[in-house]
Amino acid sequence: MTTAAPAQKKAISYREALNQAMREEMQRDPSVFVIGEDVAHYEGAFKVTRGLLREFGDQRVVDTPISEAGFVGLGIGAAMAGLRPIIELMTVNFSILALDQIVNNAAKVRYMFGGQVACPIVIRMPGGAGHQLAAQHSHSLEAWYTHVPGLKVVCPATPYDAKGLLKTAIRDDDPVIFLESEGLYAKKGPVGGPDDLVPFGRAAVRREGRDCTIVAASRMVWVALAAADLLAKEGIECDVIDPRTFRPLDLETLARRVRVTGRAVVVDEGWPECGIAANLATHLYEACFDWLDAPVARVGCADVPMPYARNLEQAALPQAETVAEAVRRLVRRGDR
Amino acid sequence: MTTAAPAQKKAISYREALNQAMREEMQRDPSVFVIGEDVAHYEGAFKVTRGLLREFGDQRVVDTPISEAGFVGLGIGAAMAGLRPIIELMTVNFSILALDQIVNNAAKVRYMFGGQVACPIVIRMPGGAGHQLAAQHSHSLEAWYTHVPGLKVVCPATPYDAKGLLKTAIRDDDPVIFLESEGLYAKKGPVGGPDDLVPFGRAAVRREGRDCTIVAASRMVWVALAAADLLAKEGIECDVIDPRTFRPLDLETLARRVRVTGRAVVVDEGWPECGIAANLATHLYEACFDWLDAPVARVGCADVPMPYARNLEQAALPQAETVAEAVRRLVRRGDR
Amino acid sequence: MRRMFETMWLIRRFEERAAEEYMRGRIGGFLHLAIGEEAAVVGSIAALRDDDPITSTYREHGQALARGSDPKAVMAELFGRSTGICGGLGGSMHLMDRERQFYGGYGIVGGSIPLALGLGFAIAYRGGDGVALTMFGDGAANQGVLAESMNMASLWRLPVVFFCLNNQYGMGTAVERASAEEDLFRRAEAYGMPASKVDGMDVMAVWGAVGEAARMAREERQPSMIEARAYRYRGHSMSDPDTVRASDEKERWQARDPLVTFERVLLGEGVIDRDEADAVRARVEAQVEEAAAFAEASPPVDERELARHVYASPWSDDPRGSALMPR
Amino acid sequence: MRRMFETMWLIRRFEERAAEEYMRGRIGGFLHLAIGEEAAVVGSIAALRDDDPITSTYREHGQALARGSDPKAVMAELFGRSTGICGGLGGSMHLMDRERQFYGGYGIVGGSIPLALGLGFAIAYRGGDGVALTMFGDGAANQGVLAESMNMASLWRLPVVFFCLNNQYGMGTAVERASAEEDLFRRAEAYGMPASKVDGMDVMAVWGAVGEAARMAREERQPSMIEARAYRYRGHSMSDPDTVRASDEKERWQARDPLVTFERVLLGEGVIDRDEADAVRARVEAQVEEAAAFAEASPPVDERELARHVYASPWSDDPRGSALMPR
Ligand SMILES: Cc1ncc(C[n+]2csc(CCOP(=O)(O)OP(=O)(O)O)c2C)c(N)n1
Ligand SMILES: Cc1ncc(C[n+]2csc(CCOP(=O)(O)OP(=O)(O)O)c2C)c(N)n1
Ligand SMILES: [Mg+2]
Ligand SMILES: [Mg+2]
Repeated sequence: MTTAAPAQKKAISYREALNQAMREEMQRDPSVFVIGEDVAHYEGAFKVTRGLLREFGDQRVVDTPISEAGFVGLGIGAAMAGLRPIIELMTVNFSILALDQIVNNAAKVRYMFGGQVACPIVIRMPGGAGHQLAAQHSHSLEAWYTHVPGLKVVCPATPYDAKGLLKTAIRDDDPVIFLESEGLYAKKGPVGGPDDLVPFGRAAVRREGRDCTIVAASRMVWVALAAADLLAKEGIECDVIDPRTFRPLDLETLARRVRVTGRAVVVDEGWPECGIAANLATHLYEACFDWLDAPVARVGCADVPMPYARNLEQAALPQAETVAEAVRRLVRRGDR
Repeated sequence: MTTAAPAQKKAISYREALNQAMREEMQRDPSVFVIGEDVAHYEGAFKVTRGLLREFGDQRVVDTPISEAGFVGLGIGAAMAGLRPIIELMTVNFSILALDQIVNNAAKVRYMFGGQVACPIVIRMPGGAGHQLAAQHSHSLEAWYTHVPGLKVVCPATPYDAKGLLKTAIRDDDPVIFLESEGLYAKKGPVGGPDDLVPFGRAAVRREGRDCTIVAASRMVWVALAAADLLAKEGIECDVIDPRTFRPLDLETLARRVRVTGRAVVVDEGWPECGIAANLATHLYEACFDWLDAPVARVGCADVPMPYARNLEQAALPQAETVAEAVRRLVRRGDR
Repeated sequence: MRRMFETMWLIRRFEERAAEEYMRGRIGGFLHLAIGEEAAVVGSIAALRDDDPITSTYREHGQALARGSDPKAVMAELFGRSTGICGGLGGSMHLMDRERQFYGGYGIVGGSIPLALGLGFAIAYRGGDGVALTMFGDGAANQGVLAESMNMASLWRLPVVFFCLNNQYGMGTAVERASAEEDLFRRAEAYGMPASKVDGMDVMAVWGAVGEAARMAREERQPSMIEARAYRYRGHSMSDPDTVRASDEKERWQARDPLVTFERVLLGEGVIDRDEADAVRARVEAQVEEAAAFAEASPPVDERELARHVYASPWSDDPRGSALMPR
Repeated sequence: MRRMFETMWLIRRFEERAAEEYMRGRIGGFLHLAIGEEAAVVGSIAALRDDDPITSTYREHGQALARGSDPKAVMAELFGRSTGICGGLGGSMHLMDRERQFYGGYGIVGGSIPLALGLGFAIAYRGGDGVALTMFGDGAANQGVLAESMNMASLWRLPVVFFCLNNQYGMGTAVERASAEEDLFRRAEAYGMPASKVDGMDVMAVWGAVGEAARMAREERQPSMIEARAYRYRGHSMSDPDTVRASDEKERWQARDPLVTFERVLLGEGVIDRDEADAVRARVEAQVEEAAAFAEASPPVDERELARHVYASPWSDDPRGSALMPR
């Protein structure tokens, strides 16, 4: 990783990296606490909060009833009173039940009350598809959250970023929507130390190549890298740029590379209409209009609810090969 | 209106047009009923359901408690059983509380159950800003709903379309998100008769001009037309194209005109990130890349929660003059 | 009663087989088993008329089977095959059998409760005499939409039965750690609705309680709530190591196994004899075997159908779905 | 008691003046008046300690004034001026006075209830002895989030008082047409919480009931619910023609006007005499006059501040706000 900071030797999982970030920040600041469904005794549906109850006790690691609107609202109130809640929602799909609290309260209390309060809350939740969880359990809602001013939206792709961005999120004074990927929890890699924070709004250049710029975040970074490997064998060299946060967005880094390659492919696990890919593409058109040889290609989820059957689900999601094909089409068009 | 169908002589308000559509469809089909907060005795917060209780009785015009998730879910269940609910949500802002029901149930039951059921439900709600209702009461959520496959999204701009599109929505077998504009309820114009339906996915050409294509829906159509008038005085002739529905989207009509003018401005009352404007712009870039002389200009809401103070609210929203200025900039750039 | 006995066994063996197939990788996603809850599932559904609509949760294989859905179609759905009861699009969490008025299993906790309110509303709207029943768990009882739904059902006297299958845990959280008032049925009283608690391990008790609730709804348009205490033997889903629950607690409950108890009753009252009981097990065994074989042999879902069921009145035939009108 | 009497009059006259200014076009948006509800508002807040946090609804001018907020800053907020208590960004529905632990008025019915749960959680987390009170209406009682919040408050014994200001209507819908159980306080019982009903037109009765609730929360960490029945004299908001409510009903309630009743009591008990009562009215008159004059004379909000308060730690100084990092 071009932008990797001094990292710990030992490679740990994305899951453990998140766990480390919470543990370190809870040790550092007594006002930080974790609340959510099954985060304490059960140690999280995906075991991300493992060991926290033991170390910090049930005052700071709180199991809730299945009442998303209620306990997210609780977290917002606690944050207005100066605490720093880390709310774990079991998955992003359930955040829809708390969306009114997130959008109408967390994102707005500071503004509508003229800056009298801050809302330093982190809402952590895994999203994405790929495990045959079907229509109701496979959402990628990055676009919905990015739409909303007042929120910050973070989507880490590596253990290093998972830890560094979560620490930044916990110390940040604004509401942060922290979107984890179910498919990455077991992914291993180096992580930073207690003081290695990853700033918001700084894209990571995962790979550089002269022919085409692939933009992707979270799990899609790995799909993009796999595509880049395939293409390299064919002599096509690609950038893979990871925005890491959608709000704020480091358009500059994306645009700088697109001005070099003249071609861009945006990969997104979500739906196409009003989605992340359309948003990033629009920003790139506006920033690189005179440099683009062809329209920005979008590779995303099919415009359907997620099907259960494995073959259909895979067909609906972006794959390395579909990304590679999109790049090939662009390169060919350029050669006309 | 180029696409206006044989219309009634008498001009009536957008509000009355909606009322007529519901009355006619309720007379036509006994399975159609209206449910929502204060829709019966109070005749609707904006009086759109005036007279319906008297004519159809409280079996078919039902006042609900303030329980959006509950009664929207009720409507979905009733629709699965074959009824045709028209659900009025007092404003789009409150639909967030029912969003789980709308997105996880209404939009998905047909798909995830393999086509065994349909969900013929219409969710009517006014949205938009401009009346100093501040941060929590000024949302334009077109982008959120358009993001979701399984839904159809309708945004009428005129009394004629309000009536014709609502009748189409009520007869449609899929869940329809019917977004009205608070600012248009008093707007008067001709309407069609009992059998004049306006189909989904057919844009309306509100005005034609050679220099620039302005795309706008709902209340923004009127802002765009006002801008076009200003510009006409300066010798700049603009198209004003109204998609009327965002899902399905009549990209063809938009693209056909943009290929003629080579310039496009998209006006949208919502927020810029992952918004309607970015979505339409992306589609236009993809459909008209070789015809565009300059990037598509986006004129939207400021990237902030809506402020209360009148002057700030007006500054945050698209105005005829800001739209006109965007067009001028494009035209000038073209003349370089 | 024989029918109930057989259905309980069918569910038990079907679930055990599903677990095996999951381990073999034939079944994907989440798999939630109802082993231990057979009495509550069968007793409640047997107390309804066949045309009374039902909604349920993601733990609903048994509900479908109890309603008479074909085990072959249910197993094929779990396998994600084209012959599945939802054509392979729904999977374990989203079974539906519209023909049998089983309005489906849903994955969002609490999300299916107001749908039953709508089914009841439709019955009343048409002046019918049906009853809508919705099954939900102890954890779901803490979703606000239940309160909203109970209030409207009671306010409008809709023919709805709120059936809370309290298996005492929401994933790893015991009911007393999630609910201030452990007697969940009390919540109905806040909305002026009759409610009662029943032993969910006793199929006849459940049958009786739900029967009375259904009668009230049918004849008096009086909605009500029934809380049935039961216990799930397995973890929350196949991916749950189930380390939170104490083993002696599990043993205590398994000692009251609903199948064993019910068999003893039937033998005692001479409703069946040992041979018949064995015959039932043999029949069920064959059914489950046949279901698994059918699923295994069934063709996969056709990828060209990816976007087929998104809309009842679609506008585009793009195989990946599209918001754009075709030219 | 004198203080309460004066505050009630301040609210009454402030609201009447706000109505006038709305008609004059000085105030925009929605304007919800609390005329008739003064006893419930003042009695409940007077029963708290000044540092006990409060959340409220969009009908909250009175709550702010009762907490001691400057009438000038409140009126200026309604005018949308830079000197407003929220700098003109919030308006009538979104007043906040953080310094006085008034955590604000919110426009989404029910939306502010769980925030108070969080305020109570923070108090417990820090081992403090404060009490969080949330005011909401009879209509809000049907939002599921109230049930969720009551359950958690009771489950965790958080110092929270749920104060339901039942003015008997949610917009045009009478409480009995929206709630199956008219005694809304009963809902608390479903969560094992003490609850009671009080005459919301009697300021001392409200003061006593909330005082006891606050004591339980403070000393025993026992949350509870109080339902205060009152009546709003005006329509739901200035834009409500108020044609649904029967005029004799209005008269019946206005005959029990909380200000008149309380004045009679104070005179009877010799707490104040007629001159003092008039002096109070005169003082209040002057305050309201001053508030309106101040608002009128205040400068508008600076348009360059449109995006100033979106984030506590912003990244962009774009005057219209921006998700993009500056170069
Ligand atoms: C709204 C929502 N929140 C969280 C989840 C994750 N989840 C799935 S099942 C479950 C436990 C539900 O417990 P209960 O209602 O008692 O049903 P049971 O699983 O015991 O049958 C949870 C938390 C979900 N599916 N939906
Ligand atoms: C979630 C939501 N739904 C609907 C509305 C529209 N609305 C504003 S006030 C109101 C009535 C609320 O009644 P109640 O809770 O009794 O408070 P009151 O106005 O009587 O003080 C409604 C329906 C809203 N603001 N929020
Ligand atoms: Mg359970
Ligand atoms: Mg009220």
